[in-house]
Amino acid sequence: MSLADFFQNSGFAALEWGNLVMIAVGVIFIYLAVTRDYEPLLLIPIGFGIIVGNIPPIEGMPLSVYAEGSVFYYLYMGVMKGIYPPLIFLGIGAMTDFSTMLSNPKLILLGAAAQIGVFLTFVGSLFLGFSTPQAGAIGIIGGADGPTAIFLSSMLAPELLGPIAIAAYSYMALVPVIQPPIMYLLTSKKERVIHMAPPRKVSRREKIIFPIVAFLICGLIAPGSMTLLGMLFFGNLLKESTRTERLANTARNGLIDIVTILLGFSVGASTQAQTFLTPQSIFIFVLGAASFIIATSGGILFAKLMNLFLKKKINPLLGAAGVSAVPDSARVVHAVGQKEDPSNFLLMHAMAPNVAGVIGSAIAAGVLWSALGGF
Amino acid sequence: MSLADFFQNSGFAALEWGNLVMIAVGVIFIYLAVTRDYEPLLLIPIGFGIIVGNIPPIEGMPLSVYAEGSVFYYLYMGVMKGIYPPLIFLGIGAMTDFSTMLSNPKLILLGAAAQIGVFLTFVGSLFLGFSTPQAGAIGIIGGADGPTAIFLSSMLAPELLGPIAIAAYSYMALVPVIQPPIMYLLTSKKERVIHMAPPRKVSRREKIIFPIVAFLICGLIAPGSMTLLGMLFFGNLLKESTRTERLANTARNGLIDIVTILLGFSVGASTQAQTFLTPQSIFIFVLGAASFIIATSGGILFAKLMNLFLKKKINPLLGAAGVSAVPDSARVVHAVGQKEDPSNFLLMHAMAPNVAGVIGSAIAAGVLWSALGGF
Amino acid sequence: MSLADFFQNSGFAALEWGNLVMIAVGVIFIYLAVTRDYEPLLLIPIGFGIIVGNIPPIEGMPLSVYAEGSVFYYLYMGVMKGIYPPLIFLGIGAMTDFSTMLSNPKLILLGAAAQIGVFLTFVGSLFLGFSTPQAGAIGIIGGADGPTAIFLSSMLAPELLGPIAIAAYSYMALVPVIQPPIMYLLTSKKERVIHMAPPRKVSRREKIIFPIVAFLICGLIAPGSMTLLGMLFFGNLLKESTRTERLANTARNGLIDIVTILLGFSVGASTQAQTFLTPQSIFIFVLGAASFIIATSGGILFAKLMNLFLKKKINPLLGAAGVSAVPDSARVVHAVGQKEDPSNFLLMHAMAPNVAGVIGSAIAAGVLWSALGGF
Amino acid sequence: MSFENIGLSNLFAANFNALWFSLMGMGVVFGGLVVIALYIVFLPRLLKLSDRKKNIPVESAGETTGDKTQREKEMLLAVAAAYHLHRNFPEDNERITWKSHGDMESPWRVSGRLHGLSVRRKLSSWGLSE
Amino acid sequence: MSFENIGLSNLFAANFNALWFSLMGMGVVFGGLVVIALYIVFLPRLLKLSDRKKNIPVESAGETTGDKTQREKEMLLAVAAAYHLHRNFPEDNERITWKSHGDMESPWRVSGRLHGLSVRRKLSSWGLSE
Amino acid sequence: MSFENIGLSNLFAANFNALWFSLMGMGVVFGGLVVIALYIVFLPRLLKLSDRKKNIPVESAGETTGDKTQREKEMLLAVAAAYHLHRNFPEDNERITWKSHGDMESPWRVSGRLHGLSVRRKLSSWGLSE
Ligand code: NA
Ligand code: NA
Ligand code: NA
Repeated sequence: MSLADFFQNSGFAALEWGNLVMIAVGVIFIYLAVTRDYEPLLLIPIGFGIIVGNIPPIEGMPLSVYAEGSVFYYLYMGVMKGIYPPLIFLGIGAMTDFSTMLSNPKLILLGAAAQIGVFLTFVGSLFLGFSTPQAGAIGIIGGADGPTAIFLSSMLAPELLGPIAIAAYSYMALVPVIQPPIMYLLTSKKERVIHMAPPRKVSRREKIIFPIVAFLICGLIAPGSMTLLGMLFFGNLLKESTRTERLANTARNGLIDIVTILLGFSVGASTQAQTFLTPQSIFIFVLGAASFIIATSGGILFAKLMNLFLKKKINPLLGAAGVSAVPDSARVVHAVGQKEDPSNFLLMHAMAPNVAGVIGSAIAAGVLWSALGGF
Repeated sequence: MSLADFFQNSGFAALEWGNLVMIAVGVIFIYLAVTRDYEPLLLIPIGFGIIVGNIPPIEGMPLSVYAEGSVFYYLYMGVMKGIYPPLIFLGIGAMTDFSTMLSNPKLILLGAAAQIGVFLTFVGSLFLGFSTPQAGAIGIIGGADGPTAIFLSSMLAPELLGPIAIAAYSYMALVPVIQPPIMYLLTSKKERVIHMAPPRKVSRREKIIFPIVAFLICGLIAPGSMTLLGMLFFGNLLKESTRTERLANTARNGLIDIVTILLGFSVGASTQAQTFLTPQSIFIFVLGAASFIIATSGGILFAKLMNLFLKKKINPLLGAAGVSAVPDSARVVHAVGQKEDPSNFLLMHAMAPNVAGVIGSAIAAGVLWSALGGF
Repeated sequence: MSLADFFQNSGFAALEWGNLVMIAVGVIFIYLAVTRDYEPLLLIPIGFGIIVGNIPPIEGMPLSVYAEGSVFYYLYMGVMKGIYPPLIFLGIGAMTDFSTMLSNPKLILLGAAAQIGVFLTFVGSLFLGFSTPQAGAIGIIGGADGPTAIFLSSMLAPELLGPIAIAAYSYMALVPVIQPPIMYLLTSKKERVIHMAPPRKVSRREKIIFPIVAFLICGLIAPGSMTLLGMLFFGNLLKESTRTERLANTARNGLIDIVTILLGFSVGASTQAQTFLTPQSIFIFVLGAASFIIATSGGILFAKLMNLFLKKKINPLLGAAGVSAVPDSARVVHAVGQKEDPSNFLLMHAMAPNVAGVIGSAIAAGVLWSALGGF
Repeated sequence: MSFENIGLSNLFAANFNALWFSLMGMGVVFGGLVVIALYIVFLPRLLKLSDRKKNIPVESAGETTGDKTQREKEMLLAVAAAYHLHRNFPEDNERITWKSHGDMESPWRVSGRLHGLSVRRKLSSWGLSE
Repeated sequence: MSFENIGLSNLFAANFNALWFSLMGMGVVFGGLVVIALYIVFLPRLLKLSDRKKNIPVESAGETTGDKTQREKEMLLAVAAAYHLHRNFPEDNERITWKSHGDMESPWRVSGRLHGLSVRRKLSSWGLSE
Repeated sequence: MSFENIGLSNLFAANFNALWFSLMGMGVVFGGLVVIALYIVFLPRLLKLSDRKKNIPVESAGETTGDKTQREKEMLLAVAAAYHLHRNFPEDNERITWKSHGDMESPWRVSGRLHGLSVRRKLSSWGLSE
């Protein structure tokens, strides 16, 4: 062992500019999460993961997520095998209250309309020359749903998982920045001040039966969505049955926390500059931005379309909540609505398209997976 | 992609009557758990799992627990490899208070007697033409202990795991229905009103030493029970040592909850009609019912036998608690006892044969495994 | 099946004296933990694991940690693959407050000095004829850090993991017995009564930035330490960011508890007399004791060396806290300090070298791994 | 992938028309959610029917909550929703957690904590004597 | 498997007599539990002995709890046991959990919680005295 | 391994000098921790600088806590540290856990919980206004 050997075994030897760029990105993620409170539960693990993943590992040592047998490799398995996302959906199901959706089913359609972002982005990706499976994985960014995006890309295009996941989470964090301009652009003041009638009370029975029936419908129509929606509605049943509250609690606390830590960290650690900084990634970020804009517009415009037929008008801002990103887009809708009329409380109404959007993009993911997975 | 392809990729294409039957079963499980509060922590996950498992997956897609590489396949691994049951025993150990057993060792024998259900059912299964390992796995249903049944069948007859697990949990849930008639049939009113002397106080030292010695005894006599009982007594030591309370807490809350969710769901999801609805399964349910009846009778009759030699008589109802199904059978004993004499409190006394029954059936499982596993 | 067969299938057939010796060791571990409160969270799981691991398994049955396909084998995987230690570091990071270290950086050097124990023990092991990788794994016992020791030996010398882990944890538990004599021997009363100036207040920003920068420094200087320190500082960032407190909580409670249970138990269960009771193990225990003594002396003497140059003297007792064993060695320092002068409160000051020692030995482990791993 | 294979031709591969597929895909998404919506619309009526059969006093699932003024109702809902999010969704849940774990300086917590310590000492002595 | 291989012959295969095996099996089960029972019977005496050696004031492990009337004692035990199950076994634990989580705003729940606390207060004081 | 291969020769294998390696190793360990120490020394000054640029009222990161007598300060620190360990390190945490699960009756906890609820209500209104 000479001094030279020691230097060779240090990280400085192999450090590249790209790594420094990525480390800066990681630091920015953490900075935004800490100072602006943008999705901290995701950006902090991902951000630190990016930093860890861009320390050049020693040649041949099992250190990085890509080095078979390394600890990070095993943690990353949960991402590559698509195991973490359904477990996160289990926790989200145990957190979600479908009451508003149950009390105002019309609003569900807005969650469907927003999925246009998924399919147009899919088409756009094909146009830019991505392979069909890759295009499907990129399209799902428009679902504005981290776990769904990670799950589908792990199944269709694992080679793009890093950029797709980072894009999805970045834009989800930026929802409060991306959506408002579009909302103002596509709605008149007269529309933005529309008040919604308070929802009816939902009985406990309805809440318990809902996850079962909803799963049967989605599962039969698009079996490819079975994994994600099975877990989502399972978690919700654990919550609503009131007999299994202790399981629901563990699902929405301990379990989802553990999985969030491991998923965020290992996704971040998979973004080594050498594999991440490519023209493809740039395309993916452009397409991702487009998908969020299209999805938001789709939701809003469909709401306006519905208003042509409804006597009791919907506030079209609610359409913007169709792009999941639960619960941020709902908050944005509420905030914009209040800026126009402080007496207008849209938050709870916005939850309906919001959760419908989660279901919608999971169905879309199922369709893309079964059609493009080459089965 | 034509409309036909989309229909082909929907669940309707492959849906069979059997699937509908199984989905109905799943719904009934959930209904009983929600309305009757029968073992909800097991029946709800299993019930929803059954529903998920009977949505026909798309040919060749990694969706079902049997499709290698699917998420559910990985969750089901914990069942097939026998990993979940010992972890559940760890949590149960951290929940269980062996005080009553320590203060009244006579009652332990009732937990041993009830295991006759295991061995007679084993013989019965052989008679009906099951292979020796299969017969062993079916016999253990008589242990009235879900994790033990799942563990042994994963080791001896994985092909029967679904029916055996469902049978075991169904009958455990039905203990309040199955046992009382037998108890009335086999005991006289005079016997049912026997009061038990309050147990002596057990010192902390006794409680700490117990799990260690008890494990050594069981482990040496039947090493095959090492996996389950090792975890059970380990959990109990974590609880009693009072130095590791934080570990005991995690074992009996977060950990057991997570494992219960995954075990219940994936066991349910393994019951696809195509593999589940067979004549074998019907035999297994018949044999399972028999085993519960035999086990209950065995416990009661042995108690009466003991009374021939004891001057201080035992209330033979306690024998029925020998069939584990912790803590339901103990509750049933208490309830029946109080119906005869409201001043008779058998609950705590019934806990002794109850937990002894858990140990007893784990030993039986060890014996069956080592003898029939073909080692 | 004859009576003989049943005896053959019992544990008595294969029981050896060695097993009884090991079982006695396990009982002693538990006894010390319960009565003396020595590291109970580790000694109780390890102790019970030792007992379980020394029940002779049935020939060919998947029971022991070494029998492929057994449950214990799968739990032991987390040890062999080095997965548990980093997860424990994640939790420790989420528990650790680096404030004192940040407020008195001088004391960090003491944590570095104590690592002399690692390298001298490495040399000693080579001298005694251990292979280079084995020597590296044995040396790290001087780090006085269980997870680090287990991680490095799983990577360099899995065949010695049992003895190394047991030695490391035994001596960590015995810190209150081993260190004081050395402290008295190497320090004068005049030195032991030195008071330390109270540390300055550390701003929240400093605390948030620290884990990021510290990781970059360590990761670049010794990438081999990336796995352990990445998790340690990740956990600490989760804690300090204050935006991810729920994740930090799960990391330092549910997650670390689960991993501690599995790690302790399976490490214990890997100490079968047949593989554990060898001359090598005796050497390892001797070398381990030496390493603790050297490390303690190294820390103390380096503090005295520093005092030659500092006008504001350091209390050399603090050097003894350089050997991690968090937080016991810090407590010992405090206790010894107070015996001399009841008005002297060294506890908080001792935390600085204490945590620095953790980082130091992780770096040392990284260096040993990358140099001796044969990459 | 590289720039030269950009082109509309990609959308109409041999046996795969991307636009048609996308149309169908949106169809399935709408299909699923529309059926769910319809189910939601009709369930309460079914439940009421079945109840009437069993002469169960029908739970007024239809009407809106309380009998306050429109304005009050809305605010109430907003608060409820906000609170629901606050408790159930990470970004905020964390703050609850944070509160109950993080802010050490709150005098209430400190006093509480000190009290806690004393209590604890008592309790663990119980622990021994039990 | 199918119906034709039903038959007693299955119980007496070449080298495996199922009845004999079952008998032996029950023997092992009883063996294990009987030894445990015996150990339990003799441990307290051993402990007392060792204590006497060390002149430790012998903890009266033998006598029964308290000095209440038989009736009181039994009720006490039942409550204690019920409480033990209530706290330690899922089916019920869930209800505790349920109380301590879930939507806080419903006034009913709050009252429920307070009630719960009072109840629990009673029970856990039992817990201590157990 | 066996006794005969004991010997100093082991330390100087063909291409590996154990002593030199150990020296280098200690160098790396010190290197890493020294750099960290230096960083810690200089960070606060940098932060102050940047703050001055932004004219942020400089947080007095330099001075020592409070204005009590030396003695008081030290005791305070010891208590703080002890408490920190007590809360954060297993051996003790366990007892905390036990406490927070066991004794429901402590009046402090009840009041604490109620206080917590009220505070939380405040927090969630914040949630809205954000
Ligand atoms: Na969506
Ligand atoms: Na049993
Ligand atoms: Na150390």
